[in-house]
Amino acid sequence: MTVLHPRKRIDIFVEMAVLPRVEEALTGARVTGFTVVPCIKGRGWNGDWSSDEIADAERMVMLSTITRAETLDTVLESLRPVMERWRIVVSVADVQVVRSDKF
Amino acid sequence: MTVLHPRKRIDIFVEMAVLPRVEEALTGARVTGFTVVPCIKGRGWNGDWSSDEIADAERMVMLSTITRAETLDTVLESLRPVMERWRIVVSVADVQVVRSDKF
Amino acid sequence: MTVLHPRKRIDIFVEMAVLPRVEEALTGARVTGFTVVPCIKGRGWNGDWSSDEIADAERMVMLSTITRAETLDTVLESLRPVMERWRIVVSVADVQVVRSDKF
Amino acid sequence: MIEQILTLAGANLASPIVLFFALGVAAALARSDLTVPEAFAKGLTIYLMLAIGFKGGVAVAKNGITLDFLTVAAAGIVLGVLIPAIAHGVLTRTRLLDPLNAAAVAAHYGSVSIVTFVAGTTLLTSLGVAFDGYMIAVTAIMETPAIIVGLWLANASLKGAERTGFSKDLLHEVMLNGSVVLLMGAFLIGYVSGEPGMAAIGAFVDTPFKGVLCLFMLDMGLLAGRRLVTARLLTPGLVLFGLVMPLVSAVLALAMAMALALSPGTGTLLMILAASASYIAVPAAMRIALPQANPAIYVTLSLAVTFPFNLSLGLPLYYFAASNLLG
Amino acid sequence: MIEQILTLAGANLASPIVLFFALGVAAALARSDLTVPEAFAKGLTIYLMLAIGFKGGVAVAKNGITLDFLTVAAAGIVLGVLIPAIAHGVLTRTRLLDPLNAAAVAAHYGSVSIVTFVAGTTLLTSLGVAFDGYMIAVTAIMETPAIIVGLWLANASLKGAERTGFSKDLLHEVMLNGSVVLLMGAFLIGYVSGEPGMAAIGAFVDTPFKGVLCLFMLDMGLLAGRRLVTARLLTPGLVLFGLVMPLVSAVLALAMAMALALSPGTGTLLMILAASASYIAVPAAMRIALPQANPAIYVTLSLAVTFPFNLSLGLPLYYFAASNLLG
Amino acid sequence: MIEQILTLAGANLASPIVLFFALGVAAALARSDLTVPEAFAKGLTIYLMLAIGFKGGVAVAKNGITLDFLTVAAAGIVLGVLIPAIAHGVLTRTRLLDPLNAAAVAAHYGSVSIVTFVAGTTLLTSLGVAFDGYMIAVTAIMETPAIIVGLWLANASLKGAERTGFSKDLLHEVMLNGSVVLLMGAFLIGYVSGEPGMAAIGAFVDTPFKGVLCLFMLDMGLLAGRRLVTARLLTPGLVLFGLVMPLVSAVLALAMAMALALSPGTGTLLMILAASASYIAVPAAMRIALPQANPAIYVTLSLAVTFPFNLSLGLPLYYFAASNLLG
Ligand SMILES: Nc1ncnc2c1ncn2[C@@H]1O[C@H](COP(=O)(O)O)[C@@H](O)[C@H]1O
Ligand SMILES: Nc1ncnc2c1ncn2[C@@H]1O[C@H](COP(=O)(O)O)[C@@H](O)[C@H]1O
Ligand SMILES: Nc1ncnc2c1ncn2[C@@H]1O[C@H](COP(=O)(O)O)[C@@H](O)[C@H]1O
Ligand code: NA
Ligand code: NA
Ligand code: NA
Repeated sequence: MTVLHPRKRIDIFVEMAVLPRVEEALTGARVTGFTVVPCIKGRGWNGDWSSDEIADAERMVMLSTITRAETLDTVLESLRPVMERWRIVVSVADVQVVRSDKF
Repeated sequence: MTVLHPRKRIDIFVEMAVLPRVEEALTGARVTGFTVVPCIKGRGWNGDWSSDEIADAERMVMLSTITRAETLDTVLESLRPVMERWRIVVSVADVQVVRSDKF
Repeated sequence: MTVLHPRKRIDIFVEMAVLPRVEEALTGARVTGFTVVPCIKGRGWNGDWSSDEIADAERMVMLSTITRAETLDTVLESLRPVMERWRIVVSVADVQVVRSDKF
Repeated sequence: MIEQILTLAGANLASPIVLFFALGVAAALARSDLTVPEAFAKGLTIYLMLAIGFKGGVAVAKNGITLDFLTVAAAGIVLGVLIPAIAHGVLTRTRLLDPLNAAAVAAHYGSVSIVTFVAGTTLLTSLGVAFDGYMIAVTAIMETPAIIVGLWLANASLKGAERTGFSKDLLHEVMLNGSVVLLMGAFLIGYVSGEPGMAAIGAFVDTPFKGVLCLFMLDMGLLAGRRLVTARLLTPGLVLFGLVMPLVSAVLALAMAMALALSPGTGTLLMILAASASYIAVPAAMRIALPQANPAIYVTLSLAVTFPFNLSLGLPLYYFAASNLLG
Repeated sequence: MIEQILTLAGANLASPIVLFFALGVAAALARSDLTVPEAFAKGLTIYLMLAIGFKGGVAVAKNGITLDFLTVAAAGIVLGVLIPAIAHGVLTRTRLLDPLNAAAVAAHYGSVSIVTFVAGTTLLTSLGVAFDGYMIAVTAIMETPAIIVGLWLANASLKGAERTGFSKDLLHEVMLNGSVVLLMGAFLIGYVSGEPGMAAIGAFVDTPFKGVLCLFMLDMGLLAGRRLVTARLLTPGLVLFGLVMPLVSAVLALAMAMALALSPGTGTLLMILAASASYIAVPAAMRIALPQANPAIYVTLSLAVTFPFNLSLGLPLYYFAASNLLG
Repeated sequence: MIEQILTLAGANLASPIVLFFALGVAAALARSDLTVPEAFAKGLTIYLMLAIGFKGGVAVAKNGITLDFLTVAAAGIVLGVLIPAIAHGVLTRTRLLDPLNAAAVAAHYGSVSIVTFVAGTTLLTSLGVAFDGYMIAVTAIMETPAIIVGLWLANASLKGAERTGFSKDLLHEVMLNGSVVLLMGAFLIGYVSGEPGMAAIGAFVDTPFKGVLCLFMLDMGLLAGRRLVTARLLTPGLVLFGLVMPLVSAVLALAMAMALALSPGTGTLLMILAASASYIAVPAAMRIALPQANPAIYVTLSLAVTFPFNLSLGLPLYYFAASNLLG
């Protein structure tokens, strides 16, 4: 049987233009990796947006990072300034991974 | 330490053409927001599909919404008519969020 | 109230070029379906990649499959040869689904 | 006569348009990883529809709108009703398909393939055969009636709750389909702009048109070929249907063309519209309105059997018949 | 004179460029599912900027760089400072918007819309009116000053912590904006390549240009129309602002053009730049630097009110004024 | 002679093709956010390959297939075997790279860069130098042998279990690579269509070709520039290798061209193919077959060092040598 190890998966919906700030925050918090997925539309308190727009303003992406529970708080703390200023949705879920040394 | 609040994340794989029906159902169930991610291919009981197709028929997207546990049942109930008629995969996961007032 | 059934959601980040090997492994492990989402950039032990590249080498995709807990181990076992050779990130989460017969 | 038809077919098969389609099919069958990015291919479709619509409008502006347009449009609508009825009858009587999938397939054959039409106009132009510019408007008009007929046929075989309500939403989606709007819009713009408009953007809509069509055909070939690779559900009977049904429809259209005394060029195009089967607008409508029907049947039949047949053999055959029996 | 202006407006409204924009708006208002894939539309923008920049550079290479260029560029920068100041004053005094959103909107009107400029050059060319090639460089130069002014205006109404620091990062993002770099770069390349360069790639940058612009305008129309459908935040007062502000800016630019004794063509383009409002570069900058301001206000105003107005009525009006008062 | 070479280099460096590449590099180095959407850029690649293949085929149809083609193709294959062997030897002897990464890099230099080839044909055309149309087929033929050689070299340094099996799957993926299929397919279609085909789609494959190449070069420049920004792994030794290896390969090719008495144009193209390094087909194959090797090394070396060198200085140099020693 494959042994699984508990980790945290943080999913961050954030505006494309703000992504560099999020990446910086993650790198500062020493996460070992992340992946970014495009989004095509969304709805929230500020109304609707769509990737059809000619400008990339308002377009969101989803960044996912799998990290150790120990790192979680550092990550959330370094994201705080971004969360205070820009549209961003952060959620954390429990996951299990196969290779404990990778994350 | 950042305090986290429990919420539900609902992920819905649904055909692009049927997406408006899903959005309507969610809005009816008073979710505060959602984001849609494109998909490029898939496999299921009905065989394979791929986004290369010239028509958007069969192309799927993934809609994600983070919502309160109280809303979950309303959401699932309003999705029922869509689930009965069209190809759609709905899954629910426990997540934690930072800003309790946002969702 | 809608009754929910526990399932496992496996998310796999893998290079586009290696995707066929993963699909084969999943089909061999008898998962009933999966969906693939594109990714636009990422960072990991091997540095950064971006989908802007002219070649698809290094580009990653995210494959998601919802499956029964019983199948999980078979899936992970059949993924092992792929995981030993190529860049791939596998995580498993607990989810709940509405239709128990579909997965 | 046989000689004449062989020359025609030969010339058509050796045209870059057909050859690039064949290249795409061959690449897909050989499982090459060649692909045309989807956003780029969709951009090309928009170009092709904008260009063909505009050119049709300019042509009509030159000759003025004639009564012919109305009669041919009416004939097109009649074909859009008759063809699905026949197709549905054939498919259910022969038990090739259950009534539901039969209705979905019928809707596809009653509607039209714009790319087949475009390939037809290119063939006619290269043969120096004149045709009426209003045929592009007829193409747009013929896109939707068959969808309504198909859904009506499907409903006849469904119980109450499963029936498709002809909701306002649904009719809206069907009637204001992107390709209908673009074809008709570009046609009207061409009509309003006339020759000066053509002078302004002819270098865009006309000069590179055939070449863009070749690039697009490469993609069509790749898609058709990939469908063939995975076509588990295509029985020999269905393939036969996909080859014979266009001939039946073309004969129907030819009869109408003779009755209306259309020119060989215009008559050929009416035959092509009748014979062609939709694979863009109708599948999208069916997924919404008739989700029980299987796209692995109706898209594959339309895209991987009937489209290649029309493109390679159908077009010259229809022109051959029209040029001998019309005008 | 009224007759002259009506003829001009009529000719402009009947041009394929305006008609395809109208088609897009109509399709969006009718909620058709017609869309131009985003990657394709962005590719077209890059083509348009590359082509217009290159052609401007080639034109300047022919005539040599004149002192005029420097004075018009300076005038452009002055406009880029004055216009946002005026717009901000109007919006806050009339209480149409809070100071923050007013600042964001002001930045948009002080900056420029490249597509409006391109449509203007196309109109002038079709009228056979000459203009100076360096205006494309002026376009690039006018993109950014208004952003700085807008952020400065916003800061004036923000408390310490909320203020936008003019960090190096931010200035970098604003100054090295993709469209500025591409316009200026292509302009320089055109300048260096001169006539031989034009001979080499004129068939790409010139021949299909107007047609590509039509296709792009279809997309612009779809986007503007969709914005109109969801425009909950546009009060009548704001719409009025979106129609009057371009006129005010155009009059300012006309006065400068008269003072500098510009030719009618070049003067028209300066008026167009002044009157047009950005909807690509500035929104992106605002989302980063002024996230509290609402894009549902500033993008909609710029794209769905001012752009259509300039395209349809503004362009001929500005040319009419310039041709009567300049040269 | 020095004068001659400087004139040549100057003319090449001032061509819009090279200048747009430089613009892209500059924009990336300045960290501008300018980007060409990936789907659009891939669409352009397909256009370029389709067009160059088709034109080559038409050219061969005019002159007939000669024995030359077979001998040059054979020479190409020999180069595709020799060059990786040499490159691997150099890289391992000098300890610039471990055997595995050396093998991966070697495969890239043994294969070819289609865009470099296209830029070479454009340079020759602008100089009025004739070359043989079959060289595009030689390009397609030279894409794959080096991959096999590279994997074979890698296996020599791997233990049993880690070795790449030359599975049917792998060979299939390598041989039926999209670019090989498209180049060869378009070449054959051009050959079959001949002059009438050219008359039909020349306005697409020929007229805008150079301009499309400019737009594509802008993207190449952006990609190369971004690679340079993040190139942590490029040691000075590796950069030197990336500049000298193309010269070595070109000399080898020149010797073969002299032995085969090729014309200056055709000889130049053989040198270009030898000197150029792949950055599309080979990286993809390496990721699958040799995942242990690092793309941050082989792609960066090929795209950000050797490609710019060949484009700017290599092409005129190779032509200079060929024109003096051949024909
Ligand atoms: N509850 C949610 N679930 C998923 N995505 C959300 C949610 N709320 C907001 N978003 C995303 O974040 C964007 C901005 O949110 P807001 O600032 O609330 O308008 C939305 O347009 C969505 O794309
Ligand atoms: N177990 C699953 N996990 C993830 N996606 C699925 C699953 N089952 C189905 N799907 C997606 O839903 C589509 C339609 O499913 P089906 O109706 O079962 O063919 C598939 O093509 C997949 O994209
Ligand atoms: N912890 C992580 N979370 C999410 N994605 C990751 C993670 N680590 C790696 N990846 C993805 O996998 C790719 C290859 O990882 P690596 O082999 O570590 O460089 C990265 O570029 C990311 O796209
Ligand atoms: Na039909
Ligand atoms: Na302005
Ligand atoms: Na080489």
